[in-house]
Amino acid sequence: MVPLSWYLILSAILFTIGAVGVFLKRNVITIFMCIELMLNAVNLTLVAFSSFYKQVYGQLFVFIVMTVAAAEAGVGLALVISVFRNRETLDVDKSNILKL
Amino acid sequence: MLKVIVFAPLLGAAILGLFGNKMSERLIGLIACSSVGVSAIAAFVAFSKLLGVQPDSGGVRRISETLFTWISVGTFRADFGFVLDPLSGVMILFVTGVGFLIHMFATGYMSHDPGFWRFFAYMNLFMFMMLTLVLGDNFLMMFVGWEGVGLCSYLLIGYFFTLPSAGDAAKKAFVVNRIGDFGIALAMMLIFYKFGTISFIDKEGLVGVFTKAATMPVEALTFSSLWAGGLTTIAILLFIGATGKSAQIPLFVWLPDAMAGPTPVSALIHAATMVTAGVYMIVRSNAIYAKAPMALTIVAIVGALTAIFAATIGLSQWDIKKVLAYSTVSQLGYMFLACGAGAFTAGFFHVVTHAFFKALLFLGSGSVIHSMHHEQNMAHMGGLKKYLKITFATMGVGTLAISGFPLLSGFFSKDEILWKVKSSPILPSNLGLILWLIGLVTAAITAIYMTRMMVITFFGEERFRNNHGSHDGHHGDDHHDDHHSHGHGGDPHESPLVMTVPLMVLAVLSVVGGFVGIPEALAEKIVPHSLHDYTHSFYKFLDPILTPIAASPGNVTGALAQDHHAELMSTVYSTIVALLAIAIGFFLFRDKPLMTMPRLLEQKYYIDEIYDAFIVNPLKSISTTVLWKVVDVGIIDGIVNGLAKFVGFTSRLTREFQSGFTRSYAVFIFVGAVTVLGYFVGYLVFNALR
Amino acid sequence: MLTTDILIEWLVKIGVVFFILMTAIAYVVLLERRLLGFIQMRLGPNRVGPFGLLQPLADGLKFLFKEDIVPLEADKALYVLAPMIALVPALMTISVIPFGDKIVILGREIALHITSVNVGLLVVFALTSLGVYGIALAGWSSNSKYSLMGGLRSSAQLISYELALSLSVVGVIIFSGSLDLVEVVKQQNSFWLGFIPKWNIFTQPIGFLIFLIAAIAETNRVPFDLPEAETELVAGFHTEYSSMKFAMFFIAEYANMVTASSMATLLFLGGWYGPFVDKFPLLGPIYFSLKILFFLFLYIWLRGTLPRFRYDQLMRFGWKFLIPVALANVVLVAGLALLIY
Amino acid sequence: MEKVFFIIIASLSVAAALSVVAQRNTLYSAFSLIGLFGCLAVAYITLQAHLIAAIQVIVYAGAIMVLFVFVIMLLNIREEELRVDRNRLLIFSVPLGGLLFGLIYFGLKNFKIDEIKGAPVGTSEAIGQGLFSKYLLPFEVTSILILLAIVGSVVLARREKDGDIEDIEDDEQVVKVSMAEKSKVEETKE
Repeated sequence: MVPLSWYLILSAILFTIGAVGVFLKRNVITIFMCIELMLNAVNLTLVAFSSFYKQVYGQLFVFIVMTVAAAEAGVGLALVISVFRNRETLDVDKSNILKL
Repeated sequence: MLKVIVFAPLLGAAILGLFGNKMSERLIGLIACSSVGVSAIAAFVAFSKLLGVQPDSGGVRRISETLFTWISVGTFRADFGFVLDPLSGVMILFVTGVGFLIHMFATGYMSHDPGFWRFFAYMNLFMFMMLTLVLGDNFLMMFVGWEGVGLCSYLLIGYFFTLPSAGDAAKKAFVVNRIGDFGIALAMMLIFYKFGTISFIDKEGLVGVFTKAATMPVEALTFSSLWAGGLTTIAILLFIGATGKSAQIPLFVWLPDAMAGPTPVSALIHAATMVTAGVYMIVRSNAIYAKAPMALTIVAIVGALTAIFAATIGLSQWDIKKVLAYSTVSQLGYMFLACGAGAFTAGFFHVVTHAFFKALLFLGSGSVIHSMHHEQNMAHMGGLKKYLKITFATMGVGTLAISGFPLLSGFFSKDEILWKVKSSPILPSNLGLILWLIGLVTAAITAIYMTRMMVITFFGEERFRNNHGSHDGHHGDDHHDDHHSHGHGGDPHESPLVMTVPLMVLAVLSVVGGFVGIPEALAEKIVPHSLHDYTHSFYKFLDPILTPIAASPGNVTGALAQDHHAELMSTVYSTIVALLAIAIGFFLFRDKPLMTMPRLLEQKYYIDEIYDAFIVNPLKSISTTVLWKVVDVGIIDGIVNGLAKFVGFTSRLTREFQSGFTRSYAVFIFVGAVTVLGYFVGYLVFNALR
Repeated sequence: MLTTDILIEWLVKIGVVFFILMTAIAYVVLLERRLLGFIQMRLGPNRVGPFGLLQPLADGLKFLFKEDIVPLEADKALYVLAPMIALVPALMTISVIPFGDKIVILGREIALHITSVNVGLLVVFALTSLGVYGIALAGWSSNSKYSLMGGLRSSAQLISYELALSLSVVGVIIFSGSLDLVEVVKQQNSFWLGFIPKWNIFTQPIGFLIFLIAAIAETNRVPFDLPEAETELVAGFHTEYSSMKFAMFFIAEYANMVTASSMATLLFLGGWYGPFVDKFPLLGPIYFSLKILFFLFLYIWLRGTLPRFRYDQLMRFGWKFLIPVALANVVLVAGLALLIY
Repeated sequence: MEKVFFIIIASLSVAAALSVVAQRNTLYSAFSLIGLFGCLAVAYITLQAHLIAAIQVIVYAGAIMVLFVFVIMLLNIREEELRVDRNRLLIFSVPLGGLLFGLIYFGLKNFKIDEIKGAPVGTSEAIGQGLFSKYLLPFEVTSILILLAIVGSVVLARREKDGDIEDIEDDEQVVKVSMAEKSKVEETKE
């Protein structure tokens, strides 16, 4: 039997990679994907706990997280398209007019 | 029922305040009078209902209504509720009754005034507040009314806001009243601290203040009990509030100035109702005072001093309304004297009779002023009885009543007070006797200055004819836009019916009002035996609400209390004094109406100047030099400016964070998350190590 | 526990199924060419072997020996990977498809499916939905306009029709109460009035039609073969492919057809059930194959007769007609289920 | 045996995740991510969460990532330009990441629970029961969320032709227009 902590640590590694990816990448789509990665890391934790505690609620939560991720991807990619149309770039550092 | 009494005037005030400027005077007058009229009728109905109520275990008839719980915090609870018991019952009767008559009078008096609707909106609002004060079933409700009447008083004194003097008088009234209100607020807190409630009455889940106070021991008759934080302290704090509202030494200075308001206001607020609120409150709180003999002593002394002090000033005033104002202060002093002597009922009886004859006198003076085209200086009157027959007759009745002419209302109430003071079981040793003497002298002076006023105004030569052209500088504060100019130079004319009818009604009341409370000793002599059950009905009706007062130990006068012979002697003394004083006044001033009075009196003992020198000016200079230049500019502005500078500085720093780079924002979020996580993990580690 | 027996059983099953599948695909191609020939009043390939039966072999040899061209500007890695990504999920789906009940061979009770998953239906959907990547990647990595267009169209089309496909199956799931394909089939075992089989096609014909249409669209077949529309996109996503790589796409497409047909069979036509299956379980796979054959025939028939949709027509049909109808069907079937149970 | 299997899956996932971040080509990142999702699906299966595993593949790999790939292809993003990153904050990001991992690791490494007996919970029945009884409201709310997302993305992604508003539902036209534009972009590149 694989111990719970292994799953948790795998999840931690994935989450960290995702988080660091968000900072390192300049391409908005990649950033998006890193966020998805973090979400998945969390999902893994939830499923792991759910299955070790024999409680179904963690998986329900994963279900809802997935829905949210889907919605987020839909809107986010629509945004990406409209940003790209206006600025002809996906580099987030070039979309920096939102400041004082 | 009680709701109707209270809210009818509020409805009137709301209608007039919101839409009054679009209405005709007739309609405004109708709304204003009818709202008070409805209230008055409701009050009578409620009162008659009260008479049919079965008395509770303490012998008190009571009707209470709770609309909702207004504030409920912890154990503190203040209901929005009303209570009708004999005390508030009598009070609402004359408040609404006299109020209605004065409203009626005012529709004549204030006609053609541009602020007509505003005036009646304020008046109705005042009625609402006054009734809230009277009917409120806890200290907080009473305080709401208390502050409300203060506000309305302020608004109405400053009604002619274009005159600086009116504005100043209004501010003065407001500020002086605040000092007293501070006392009430403190008293309320102390009451809640001491009793855990502020409710007057017992009701479900609440035991009233007075029920609890009645079970407490009597406090010592020493000065130290004043600041011991017990019942005496509460009583004194409440009395400080009363000195403010009811114009007692040292806070009486606002009332004479308040005559800057229109005369009906003076009659309603500054004679009949609001200024008696202090007395009402003390009578209401008699259970507390009964346990605080030291407080009672102080109340009695202050009352007596105020009475004689104001009366002497009244002797020398030339403004007809000022005379009445000082007379009011003096009479209020009488009432407090009675309360201080433990004769709460007698004091309250004087409140009632005083409301009748003082309202009558004020309205009469208003009628005079009206017919003299807003001339208030008596030196420019004289000989008016020929022109103002009704006014003269009614005012004459009022004067006799206040002077203590036998068998008029003032005679009975005043006589009772004097006797109760002399025979007080709680005032220390010979103090009762001294105060009785002071009261007697005051009664004499009262009779003198009232007679003086009548004589100067209504008898003698007609001085208004020759002086009329030059009196502009003495024009009263009650100065309208001169829409009466067409009447200048003509003979004074009697006021219209709408003004004289209230005068006549009040005159009748002033005559018969005393019969409900004829003193026992006197009643035995002058009232047929078959009517004995009715002679003392006022006292029989009110006495149940009083908490029995224990006599002070070693009090010699206490033994007099049951001595009807001594009481009759006292009555004889006061009758003689009154008649003598009326005679002196009449003959003295008929011959020399413009007799110069002692300068000390004319200048009102320089009280205003003393206040200016010792309180107002130091305060001003402190305000200018310390509070303004140092505290405000230096500290407060310094803090504010410093804050602004600090904010600017930190903004410049933090602005760096808003770089517009999405990823740096992400880093900040991340740093936050790491911090939170670090906290939790640190906590875990810490726990593990420990 | 995993024992050697079971392992061997698995390996044997996988080998057999794989062999049958590949053979079937090869001959479906032949069947298609011959049938198209007949539909178009010509003969079709009939020279290699009797009736052209060896034609698939010849085709395979041809693919093997053709020159393998990789365009210069292509993204090499993805270009190579794309056909594999297309093929692998297509073949994998067969692993959860049951083609018969348990039979006894050599004293062993053997279930006629490679593996049983309690969410088999979802696994099939999951795997088929992965197939789109092969096409999209192929289109993109070729670095060619036509290919890219094909890839884009393909992904849009597959996403769109997958919704209708999934929704059409909901009715079946409601009736069977399970996502296990074996359960779904077993639920259709009995009869009404003793002779009408309790197939889902009778209770929900609308669902069946939607499933059929969506499945055809999912497999990029006529009339939904926009991604490889020869006339406008040359050959769509596989314009640049040749030799074995092209063959892989080809095989993947036909494997998908087989999968779709078997799904239709399992879900709506009672799977392997037919007369006397209870007594002779071996009949099951035969009935199953026949039913699949019917659907494959339908595919070819459609290809021979229907013109291709325009792209906007395709999208409009999918979003504005198919999905609403599928939703309505779900409501309808749910109501029906309420009535029956 | 299971542990070995887990280690394989885990290393594959980590490798895929690193690849997501390390790849310069966005499409490669996307495919690494798909691979990661596949690995996670397998991990879910080892956790007896079959339904979630299937949904993981259908929703994430089958739908969301297709959308990503579609957009990447639509916008024809070939390669991320290589440029020296001047954002000072990024210096901190890698140590911060390390710190985060350290924290999570220390928080969780000794996390143990007593094994709870019982049947696996990941069945579709159990999840369906949960979603449609106790958690019905969140479930319905997600459907509203999805609806909002649909409306939002249609509004965001559609293009108004010279001020006149085209039919909202014609989103395939948006796709067509975008494709036309993309080819234009390609032309200008050449």
